[in-house]
Amino acid sequence: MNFGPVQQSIAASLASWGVPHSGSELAALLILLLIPFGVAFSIAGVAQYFERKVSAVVSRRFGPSTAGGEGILRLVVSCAFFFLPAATRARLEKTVANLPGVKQVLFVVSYLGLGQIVADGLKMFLKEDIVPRAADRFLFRGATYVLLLASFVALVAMPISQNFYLSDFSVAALYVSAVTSVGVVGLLMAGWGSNNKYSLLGGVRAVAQIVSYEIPIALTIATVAMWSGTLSLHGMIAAQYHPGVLSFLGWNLFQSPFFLILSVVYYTAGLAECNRTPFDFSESEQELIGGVGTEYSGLRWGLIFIAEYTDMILVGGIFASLFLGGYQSPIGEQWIVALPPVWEALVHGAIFCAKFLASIGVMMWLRWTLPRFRIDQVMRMAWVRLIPLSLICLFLLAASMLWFGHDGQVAQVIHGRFVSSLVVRPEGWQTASVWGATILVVAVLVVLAKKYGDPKPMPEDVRKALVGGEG
Amino acid sequence: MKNDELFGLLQVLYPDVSSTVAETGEIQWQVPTGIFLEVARTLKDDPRFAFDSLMCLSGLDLSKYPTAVKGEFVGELLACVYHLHSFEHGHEVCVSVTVPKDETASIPSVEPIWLVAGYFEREILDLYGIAFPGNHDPRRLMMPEDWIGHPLRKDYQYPSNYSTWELKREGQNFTSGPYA
Amino acid sequence: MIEPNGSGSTLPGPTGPQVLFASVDEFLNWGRTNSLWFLQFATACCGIELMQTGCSRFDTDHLGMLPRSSPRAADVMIVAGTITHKMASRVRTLWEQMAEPRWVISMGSCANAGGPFSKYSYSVLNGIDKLIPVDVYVPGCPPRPEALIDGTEALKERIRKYQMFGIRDTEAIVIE
Amino acid sequence: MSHEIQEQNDDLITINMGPHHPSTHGVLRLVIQTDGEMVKTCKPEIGYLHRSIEKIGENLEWYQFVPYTDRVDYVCSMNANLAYCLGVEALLNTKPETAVEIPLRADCIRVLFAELNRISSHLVGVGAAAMDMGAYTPFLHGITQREFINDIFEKTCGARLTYNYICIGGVMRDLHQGAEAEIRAFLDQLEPAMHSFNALITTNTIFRGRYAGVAPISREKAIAYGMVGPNLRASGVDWDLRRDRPYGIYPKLKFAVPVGGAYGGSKGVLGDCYDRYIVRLLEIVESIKICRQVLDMMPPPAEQADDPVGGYRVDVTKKLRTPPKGGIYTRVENPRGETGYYLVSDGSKMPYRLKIRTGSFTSLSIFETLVPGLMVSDVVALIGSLDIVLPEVDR
Repeated sequence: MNFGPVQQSIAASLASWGVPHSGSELAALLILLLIPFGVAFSIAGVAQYFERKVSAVVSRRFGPSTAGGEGILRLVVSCAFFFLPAATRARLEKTVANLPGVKQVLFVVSYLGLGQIVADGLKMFLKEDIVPRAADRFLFRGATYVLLLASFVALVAMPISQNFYLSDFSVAALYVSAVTSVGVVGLLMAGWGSNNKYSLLGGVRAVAQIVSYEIPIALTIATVAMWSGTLSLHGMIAAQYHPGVLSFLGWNLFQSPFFLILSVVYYTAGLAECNRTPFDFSESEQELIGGVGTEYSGLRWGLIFIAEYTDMILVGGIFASLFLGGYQSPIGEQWIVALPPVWEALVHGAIFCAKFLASIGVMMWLRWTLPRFRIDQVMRMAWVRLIPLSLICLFLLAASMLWFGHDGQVAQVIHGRFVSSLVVRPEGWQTASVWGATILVVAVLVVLAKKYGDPKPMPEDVRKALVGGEG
Repeated sequence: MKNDELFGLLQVLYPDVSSTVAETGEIQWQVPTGIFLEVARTLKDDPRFAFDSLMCLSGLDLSKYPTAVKGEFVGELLACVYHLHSFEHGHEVCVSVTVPKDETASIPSVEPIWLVAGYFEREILDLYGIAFPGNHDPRRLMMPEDWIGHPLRKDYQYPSNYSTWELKREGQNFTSGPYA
Repeated sequence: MIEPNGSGSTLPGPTGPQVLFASVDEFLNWGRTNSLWFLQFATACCGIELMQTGCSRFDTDHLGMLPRSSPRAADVMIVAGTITHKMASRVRTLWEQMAEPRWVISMGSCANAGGPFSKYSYSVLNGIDKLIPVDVYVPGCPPRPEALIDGTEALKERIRKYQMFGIRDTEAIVIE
Repeated sequence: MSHEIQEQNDDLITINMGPHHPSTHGVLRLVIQTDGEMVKTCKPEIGYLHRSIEKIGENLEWYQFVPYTDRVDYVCSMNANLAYCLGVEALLNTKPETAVEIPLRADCIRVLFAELNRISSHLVGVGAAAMDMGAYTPFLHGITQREFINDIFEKTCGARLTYNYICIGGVMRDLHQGAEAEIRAFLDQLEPAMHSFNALITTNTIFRGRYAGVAPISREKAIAYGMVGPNLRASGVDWDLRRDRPYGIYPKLKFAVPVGGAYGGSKGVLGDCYDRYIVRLLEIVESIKICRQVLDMMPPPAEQADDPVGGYRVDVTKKLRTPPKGGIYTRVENPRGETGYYLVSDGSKMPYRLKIRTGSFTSLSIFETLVPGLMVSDVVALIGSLDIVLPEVDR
């Protein structure tokens, strides 16, 4: 079993500690599995807290800021000194809390409200798990497992770093989009299973939305695969390698203007994929009370949300690998590649996490400012705007690749990874002309839209009264 | 157009319409229920009146209302007071229809004429017990479906319990006002 | 009538406080008090005050209290506003749909005992304690946001003594 | 389960946007029959907050009823107080010996606080409309501005929501120290705040897409269904009681009346949800102008008078014991439209009949004909744009 050099090095170190050979490889794999799932699970929990902080900052108020570390401190003290009577344990806890170092840490943790993560999870864990009598028991319970399955199984294909990864399929990108569509079944099961009209409406809306937004995602992945020649995420990232200090110039985002448009298309479709505002129908509070999660209580409801946040991690990760050079650092790549495997894994992993956390942050920022679409506008947006746009970009990119000319299927080894890609050799003036043509066309479109776009614009005095100088 | 000129015009069309003036100077046109529907139709459609907006329709239980003579009441009567307003001419008028206070109390519904009347009439049906044949949805509006009695009548006795819970709190005497 | 063991759950529970689970209960209750999600059952004027308590100035979010609109995901039900006879059955069904350990805060004198409408009104229910067990009464018409947050503090005091398998204290707390 | 819909069509889902629903602004219940997303029939059920305020009115004396008017419309209770007090004063003024004369300063304070309360009421209405569309932040910014107004009212009247400040014959007590400066400071910072609010949500294409062209109400239908206030003006009817039936010191004030005009861009239709939303925002701008004019023309408090602003006047309570007999209908421009009081007095110290006609009640009557054909999310948009407050509907 070879799951990448890091797994081999862990297995080797385990073997040196006397673990039999076959066992050490399996153990290494388990350790390897724990890390991404542990990270994903905790990131989902932190994301819930982070979301409330972003909402608070946007609306000028304090987010959660009372829950702190005293709960955990109380548990540690009372479990460590369970033999002492309660009164002395309380006094002991107070003295520990007032120790010089601990006092400041506790204050900062409580001021930031970091205990909220633990408190929410704990409370949800202890709530009564209601399965309504009229609900379809199997569907109701199964929905959460299907949802979690869909998002966590797709984590396997995440290209975390060059040496440390769970798997490097040759069709990783296709695998991810295929597996996330299993989540749709989970939403429908939750919608239909809880025998509640609101969740049924929410479930059916979410299914219609996700199914129709998977097409732009698949088209974008196909375009990037065409450009970099492989469907494997590691291959795509390797194809974006660019020597020198300004290594971000190698990223797909800057390779061609059509990639710029496609990145916007992919990010919007990704928002719709994980039901985030302005497309959040599975949990639209105002219209359908709780959407799909109306009848769920306690941790089952929490699991649905963890599945949603893991979807956000997925969309962020794939977006980073397709357009932002995956785990490659923007400033110089050679010194990281030269590091020993474990250190390289850590640095690249950190860069990858930074990228998808940034994309999650933007998703949360959008959630608290934008209103929600109506379901028919969402459908029109998918079928009338995003899919044609991604098709046009695919076609134009293919045309520009043919025009650039390529020297056939070249087998390359980029930092130790076999990449067979269609290496495109555009001359300087060719890329400049493609960029220039696109910018020209877009400028013309903007001018036309401004002149003829809105036949009945809002009267000027009303606009001035409403928006004043800031308009 | 002054109120009495308007009343003159209406008098010409419908002779048995009368007008009373209260101490507060409010001029009320009394219209018998028989011809009320056509009067309402002309008030709305006739260009000289053009009352296109029904401002307010209120029920009134006249059984305890004192007449000019001291100490004696008008008698068991219910009334509906229509306040009409015309956007075109800008004048307002108050029309009232009186009905005996028993099960047969009913006034023809003016919902086809002023569409807002539907909800006003349902409220008066619920709180006063005047039926409005012609209303598109003659159900109780305010009270629960299985409520007994019409609460806004002067002689309404408060119920002591409703469905499962007992209404009076211990040590509280439930009065329904000085008139009950 | 099942013999109430106080914790509201039908588990056959012992009668005295549980020493064995004491320290675990303390930790679990810390979790519950810091993440008290309330079901916004807003009907009348107190509903607007409950909404203003949740907004930027008297921020309930910094106490960890999130407004929830589905009874399944709520811990405490804040009944804010007048409950009429027509509305009473909804209060009962929503309370029954909430997941166990649940609590009730009766906000405003209309919910406490009918408020200004208790004497001459024929349609107002005098107090929701005729329908559901109430834990905290917050007086005021409408009570100030600080009074409501004081009510939640009193409820937290009770939650800290909550034992999963022990006696549950159902005696009402009145905020002066 | 209460009365069901008569014809139980099997392929339609009957949804209860029931008494407890996050976006029905209180306890309105809509029994909707939908075919998937399209709504086929809608029957509003009200009465879940019917607190029998009119019966209580018949059992209280004239001046005792003022606190109940706060609870009729608690989002703008200052205007509700003003409507009732003007009604009773009009009743007293019908006969010379019971006429009531209100000091000019009290009249100015009344109009000032009524306009401030109109601003805070529209802030809630506009914010809740944006929140129903999923935009959570504008609502909080609106409520932050409303909190400033709550502070001003609290310093003068002592309460945040139900003020019981305007009484028959004037106002309870004079403004608190430094009130004028505080109100001017608030008005100065409100304009940029509203500009940023509108930049955030009003001109947002998603929000316009959700609101423009949805559920338009034509001019005739608005008048036939008795729509009043911003809902009527959004349909193009230029009718504002403050200008056309002036009361208080409104004749001395100069202000424009915003009227709907299909502001929703290409999809905009006259009288649609977006017009109602924009008319409310423009009314906030007008109210700011009115407040400034009133602050300029407010006379200084008369030192020697025992009660400068007409509170606790013994002569008024004496006159209220024997008011003239008969009925009177007075109308006042409330943020939610025209609030009419039909007061019938039988000469005793208690009103014989007290009918309250409110703006929300009639704007609900248009639901049954307007909603069929909309989508479920549009019904939520319609409720938000009509700015319905349930105790006004149920009284």
